[in-house]
Amino acid sequence: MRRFLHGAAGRNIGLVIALVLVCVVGFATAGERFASVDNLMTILRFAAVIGVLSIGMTFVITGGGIDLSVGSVLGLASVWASTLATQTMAGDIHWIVMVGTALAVGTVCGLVNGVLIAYGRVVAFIATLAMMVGARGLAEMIANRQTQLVTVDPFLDFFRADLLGISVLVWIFAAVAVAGWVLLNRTTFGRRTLAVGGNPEAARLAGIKVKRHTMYLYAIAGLTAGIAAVMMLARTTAGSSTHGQYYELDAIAAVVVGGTLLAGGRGTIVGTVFGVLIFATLANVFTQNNLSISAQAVARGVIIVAAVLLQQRLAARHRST
Amino acid sequence: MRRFLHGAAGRNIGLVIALVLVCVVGFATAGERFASVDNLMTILRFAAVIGVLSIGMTFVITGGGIDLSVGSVLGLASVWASTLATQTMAGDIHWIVMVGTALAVGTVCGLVNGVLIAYGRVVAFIATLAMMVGARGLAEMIANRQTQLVTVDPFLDFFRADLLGISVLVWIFAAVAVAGWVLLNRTTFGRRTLAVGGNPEAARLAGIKVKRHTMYLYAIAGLTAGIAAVMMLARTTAGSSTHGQYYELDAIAAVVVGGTLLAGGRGTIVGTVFGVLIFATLANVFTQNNLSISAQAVARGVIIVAAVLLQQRLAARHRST
Amino acid sequence: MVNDVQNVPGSPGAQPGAPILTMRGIVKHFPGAKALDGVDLEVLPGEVHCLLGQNGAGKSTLIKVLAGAHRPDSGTITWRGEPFEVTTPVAALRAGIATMYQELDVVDGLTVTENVDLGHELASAGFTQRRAARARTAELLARLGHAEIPPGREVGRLSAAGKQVVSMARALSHDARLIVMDEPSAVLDSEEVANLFRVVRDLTAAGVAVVYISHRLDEIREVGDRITVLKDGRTVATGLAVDKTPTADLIRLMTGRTVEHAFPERPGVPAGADRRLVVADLSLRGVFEDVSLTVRSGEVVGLAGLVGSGRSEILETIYGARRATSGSVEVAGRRLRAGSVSAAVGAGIGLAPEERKSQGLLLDEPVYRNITLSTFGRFARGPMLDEQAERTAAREQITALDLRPHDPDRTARTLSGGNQQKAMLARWLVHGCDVLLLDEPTRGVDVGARAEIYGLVRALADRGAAVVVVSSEIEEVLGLSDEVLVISEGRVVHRCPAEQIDEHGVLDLVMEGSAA
Amino acid sequence: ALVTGCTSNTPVPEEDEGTTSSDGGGEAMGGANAESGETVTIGFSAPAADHGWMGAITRAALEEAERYDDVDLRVAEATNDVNLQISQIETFINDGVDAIVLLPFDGAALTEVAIEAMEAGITVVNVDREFSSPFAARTTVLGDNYGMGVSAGTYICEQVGDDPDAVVAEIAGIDSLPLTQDRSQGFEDALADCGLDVDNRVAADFTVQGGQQAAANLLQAAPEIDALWNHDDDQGVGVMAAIEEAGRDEFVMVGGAGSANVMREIQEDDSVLKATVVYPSTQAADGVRLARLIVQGKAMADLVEVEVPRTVQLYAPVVTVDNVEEYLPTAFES
Ligand SMILES: Nc1ncnc2c1ncn2[C@@H]1O[C@H](COP(=O)(O)OP(=O)(O)OP(=O)(O)O)[C@@H](O)[C@H]1O
Ligand SMILES: Nc1ncnc2c1ncn2[C@@H]1O[C@H](COP(=O)(O)OP(=O)(O)OP(=O)(O)O)[C@@H](O)[C@H]1O
Ligand SMILES: [Mg+2]
Ligand SMILES: [Mg+2]
Repeated sequence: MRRFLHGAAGRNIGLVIALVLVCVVGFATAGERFASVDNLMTILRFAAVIGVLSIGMTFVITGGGIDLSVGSVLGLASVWASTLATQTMAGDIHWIVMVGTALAVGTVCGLVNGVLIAYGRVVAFIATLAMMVGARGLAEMIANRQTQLVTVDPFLDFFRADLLGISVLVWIFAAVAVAGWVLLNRTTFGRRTLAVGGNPEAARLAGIKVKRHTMYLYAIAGLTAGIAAVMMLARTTAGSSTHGQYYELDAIAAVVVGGTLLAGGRGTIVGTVFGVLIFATLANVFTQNNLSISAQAVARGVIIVAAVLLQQRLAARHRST
Repeated sequence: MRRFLHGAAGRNIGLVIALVLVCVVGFATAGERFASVDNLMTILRFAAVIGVLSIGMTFVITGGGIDLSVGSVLGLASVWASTLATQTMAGDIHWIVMVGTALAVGTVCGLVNGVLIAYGRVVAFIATLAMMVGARGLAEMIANRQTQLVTVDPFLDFFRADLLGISVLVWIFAAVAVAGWVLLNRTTFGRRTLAVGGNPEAARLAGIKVKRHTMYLYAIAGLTAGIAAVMMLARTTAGSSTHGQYYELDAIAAVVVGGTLLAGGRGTIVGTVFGVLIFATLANVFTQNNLSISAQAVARGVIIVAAVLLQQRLAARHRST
Repeated sequence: MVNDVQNVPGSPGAQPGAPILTMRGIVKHFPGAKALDGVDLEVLPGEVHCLLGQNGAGKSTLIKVLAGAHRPDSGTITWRGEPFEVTTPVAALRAGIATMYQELDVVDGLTVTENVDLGHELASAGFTQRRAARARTAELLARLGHAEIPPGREVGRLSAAGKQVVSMARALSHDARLIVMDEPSAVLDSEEVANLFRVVRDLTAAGVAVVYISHRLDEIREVGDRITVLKDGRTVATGLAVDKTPTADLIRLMTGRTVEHAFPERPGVPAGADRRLVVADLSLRGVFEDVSLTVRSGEVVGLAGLVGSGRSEILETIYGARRATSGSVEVAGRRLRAGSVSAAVGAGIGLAPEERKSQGLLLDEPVYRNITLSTFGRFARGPMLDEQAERTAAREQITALDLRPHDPDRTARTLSGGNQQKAMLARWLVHGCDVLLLDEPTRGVDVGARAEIYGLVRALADRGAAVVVVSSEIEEVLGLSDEVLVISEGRVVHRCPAEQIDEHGVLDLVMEGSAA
Repeated sequence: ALVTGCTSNTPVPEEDEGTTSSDGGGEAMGGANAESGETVTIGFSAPAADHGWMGAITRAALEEAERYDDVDLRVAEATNDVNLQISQIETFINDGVDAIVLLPFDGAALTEVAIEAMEAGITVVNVDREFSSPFAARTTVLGDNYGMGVSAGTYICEQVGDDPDAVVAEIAGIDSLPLTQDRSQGFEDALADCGLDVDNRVAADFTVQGGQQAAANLLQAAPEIDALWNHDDDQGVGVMAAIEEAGRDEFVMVGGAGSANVMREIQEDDSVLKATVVYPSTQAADGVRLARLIVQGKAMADLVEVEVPRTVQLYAPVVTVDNVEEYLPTAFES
């Protein structure tokens, strides 16, 4: 345990500093308003959806890939799970039907990506770009460009509730993060992911089924997109083809800022969680501070770069000691 | 010359087939309306702007990088070149001032990307993602979220004119493509680009200044974004911070469908031009057929994947003969 | 014409007999590793200066310092009588120091000509002069005895040996006064090594100095003039005359001990041994045809042949990494699914591939994970890893193979070439295969470790494994194997017990085979 | 020249201050309502200002707030991400603002959080895109999207209605927004009234480049048009560029939203652009003003009511060369 903390804290010292810096700025500029429990919860609830996506993205990127489609797949899954048909069935049977639909849609999209990339040998960037465009279009067609209200109250009651004072959505994020951490760091699956991302040819010659594993990785990303869709349905009480736009970029940014190598072969779930929290807190500080809207965009660009630079320098120093 | 054609045609046979297919579909569904000179010009004018961006993108990708910011930089350059101050100056001196401004803004943004990536060792994906967000924000600040009409008539007269029956914009695209082809295939710069993209360490050991070269590549992408901004100003008679949205994805898709290796080390300008034409023709065929935007999106996703698969299979066959 | 005068040896700055290059007290530390800890080196014009040392002694690091690829932490370099600070590879090249690196430094996507020219392209005003460049490259290739390599061929499609030739041509294309060759013969067969030596002699005759690194002592005897020995980042002996230093002394200087009997005893295969691996009429279209071989439990079969004869492909096809166009592979009587590596691994086959960096190692992962790459699932409890058990197993192999440093958590990238090779071998030793396919198992491995590897291979066979060895060193194939297959141009041209043939015999067979 | 909508390439002479749109309305309100009261903290959140009209909305709201020394406007980052917009509203609730003026990216998705705000005693003013529950806002300021379509359709009927074979084309905005559906529905219904229908329809994305692109392709697809309705004047800049490029002038074009430069074009009366349908860009400014009144317990001066009404729906008039003088001063620069 001590080794874990030591290692994790050491490797992520840059992230810790960045997060603390953002918090200090928040506290300095917004004081009590920023440093309240309510505000913390607001930040966490916001972080939860992108957080779940980012965990899936961490796997794909660690395995040497990239997935531009998760945002669109989230949108598609949210629409599919909130169609009249699904909701009627969910009303008749159990709200779990909606959850199942969302997860299934997400996973199937992920599998399609995975098959195209692993077996069709289409570059990941392009395959998932196509999925991004296609899934968004399909979502619009299904929704007929309308926002679909969620009317299954038990579903909303369950997911919009608090547990021990913390939103169920945040619990879900925590659970996915912990599961992701264990899967990546403590299981053979995680080890294979690192091998496939680090040197696919070596992994193949060592007897790892690289193609199948790659396919699984995209399925995981799709699954997390499905989970995120459920969370989004709960949070907005509606399914919409516009849900999740640009989330893929947010997720990738969080993963990379967190220290996962974009080239594959090295991944950190703890780093990803930090990355997500930094961006979420940043958005909150922006809101608290009345900054001009466009200036916020500029600031965001600068901060992404600064965070990556800081993290790189500090991680390099950590490694050399 | 014969060898060039043979080689290019052979390597790009998949692209030729894809383009012909799209045209056949266009002719079958829209007949004369599709197969008219006017329509051809419409397609070419549309292709011109993204085409110029894609040429720059070809260099970056061949050199082992990626540039997500070109669309935003296009927007920023268009806004900067159409501010009151610039236009007044252009009115007083010459419209070339506007052109100079756009090219300078584009190039500087590209240089900033290049410095961050080459010397700051920030991953290209993240550095240019930050630039994408930041440049868009800056453009909004400068434009104050307004569309800025171009009032310098000589500028519009020049760029909106036809030359030998073909729009000046199309000529610009052609000139940039030819220049790009020569630069990539016939100069030491192009040779070095391939080396830097293919094996940066080997390139460094061979005495190539890899960092400086990388920086130049992003500057080229920025420059083409500036040129595209001028074209966009002419085409829409206005500068706007929304210009160029999503163009980076269109450009990357065109480049990769054209056969340039996303991992770097192999690039083809001819392929990129084909890629751009395929997508432009496709958009035209869709519109001719009154297809809904959503259906277009789904079709586009499918076609991107199909084109890449086709191109891969045929290129593999070509290489093995 | 006037310039030419300056290029002959003994021109200003280099009095006859004075060293062309002097390196003094070179120190280079990497994070966590002292690669060089005070190295001295002195090279005379026109000599072949050999650099010897165990894996990890610091040879490659030293020449990278000289080539400007690494900056030394301290130390001085004197070049042609002047103090010289090598800041970048360009500076070294400009000064006339050209380097062939140990790790292949070619760009796969470029053609041969483009690779040879890289960094100093023939160009006017930035435009490449393709015809002239091609002619120049063709000339260089001819000089290297490889006129058959087309200058327009993409380098990615050449074999490892072909790439080495390209790298050599590049070094020659610089008008260098000193050429450094870091294990150039590792991927070459004997015929090509002879070619290389011819070129080296031409160079030295023209007054060019050569720094030559190799683990093959007989090569050093053949081509070298003087020797410098490195051990643990220090110079332990310098300026030894090749013809006056016995091999035993060299080995002692390098390893600090004496190594004898390089090849272990061959106990012979017991009569009743089962036929562990049976390959029947295996073909891969365009590469090799109708290869049949049987390896019994406890037997070592060697594949001898020239580079490019298709030996690697045979191993890879047996292993399922390439899909055979016809033929079958059986392990212990069970036929394997074609083109499936996992089926092969499941049946107990292991392959130590030829290219350790691109095919073998996870460079950014710790050594122990590289060693357990094919076995971590076995140590795991269900899906959960047991890294402690992995480390223990890895540590055993590290000790057995004397892999340095003795640290299972060291990142693979920071190991020297030979130690990386050992890590890859260790993977299959941990795995404990029934059938082990070894492709160039000692490429870049020093004398001491070589003997250890030979011993291990033998020990594995004695414990009942079936082993197939491919090596470009015919001596090694002959010394290790019970039976030898001679391969030429994708066909088995001869098979016989290893005792019944010698190096010349093999070469004659190969020549016949390719003539036929 | 106007203050609400000066292009950055038009200088703003100080003395024109008095003719701004908001001032125009301000005089009508005048009196006691304009007097400073206790300070009202208003949180403001709107979708990304990624087109002229939306930019004008935010600008007008900011300027409106500037005019009162008792209004403290807190602006959240403009976003098209409902997740972020929800968290912004939550932040406003945590901060205990007095009122929230909310132009949701998606009305349905922001409904629950708006209800939370209302339950926390915060006055929510809903602008433009309607919530799905009546409990989510104290007051709603709405444009008339369906009405816009009707106005455009009716005007086109007047122009070409006597020809039953007339070709009518439509360039919509972002197709995935409900408001686009409403506009198209109204247009269709009005055309049906005089026996016409939409022959060619393309959707753009409210941007200049999108308009340019969509129009270029549309003109190619339809070689002969009698009337064209473009939903949005901002993308209209691009549409006009495309029309000019194609050298087409055989039809009547109607704009949408009512930007100043479109109105100037109508005024000059030398292009295909003959009319535009106003979709007021001052909705959020009105929202800010209403929020202040509600929090301060004031009523709308020109109404007899003691309370601010629940819904204010803005009218979508057709602007032509005949009445353009009247509308130009309140138009926004796209
Ligand atoms: N980039 C690096 N980072 C850390 N350590 C390194 C690095 N490169 C080399 N080393 C270490 O420096 C030492 C010398 O390595 P070097 O490659 O020079 O050995 P070598 O003599 O060439 O061995 P070989 O014969 O196996 O090629 C080794 O211990 C190696 O682990
Ligand atoms: N990618 C490729 N494309 C075309 N031909 C290839 C390719 N790779 C190898 N070859 C050819 O296949 C044959 C066998 O090559 P390879 O070098 O692997 O043989 P080898 O006997 O294992 O030699 P080595 O000692 O280098 O391992 C050669 O003729 C080579 O040119
Ligand atoms: Mg070495
Ligand atoms: Mg081989």
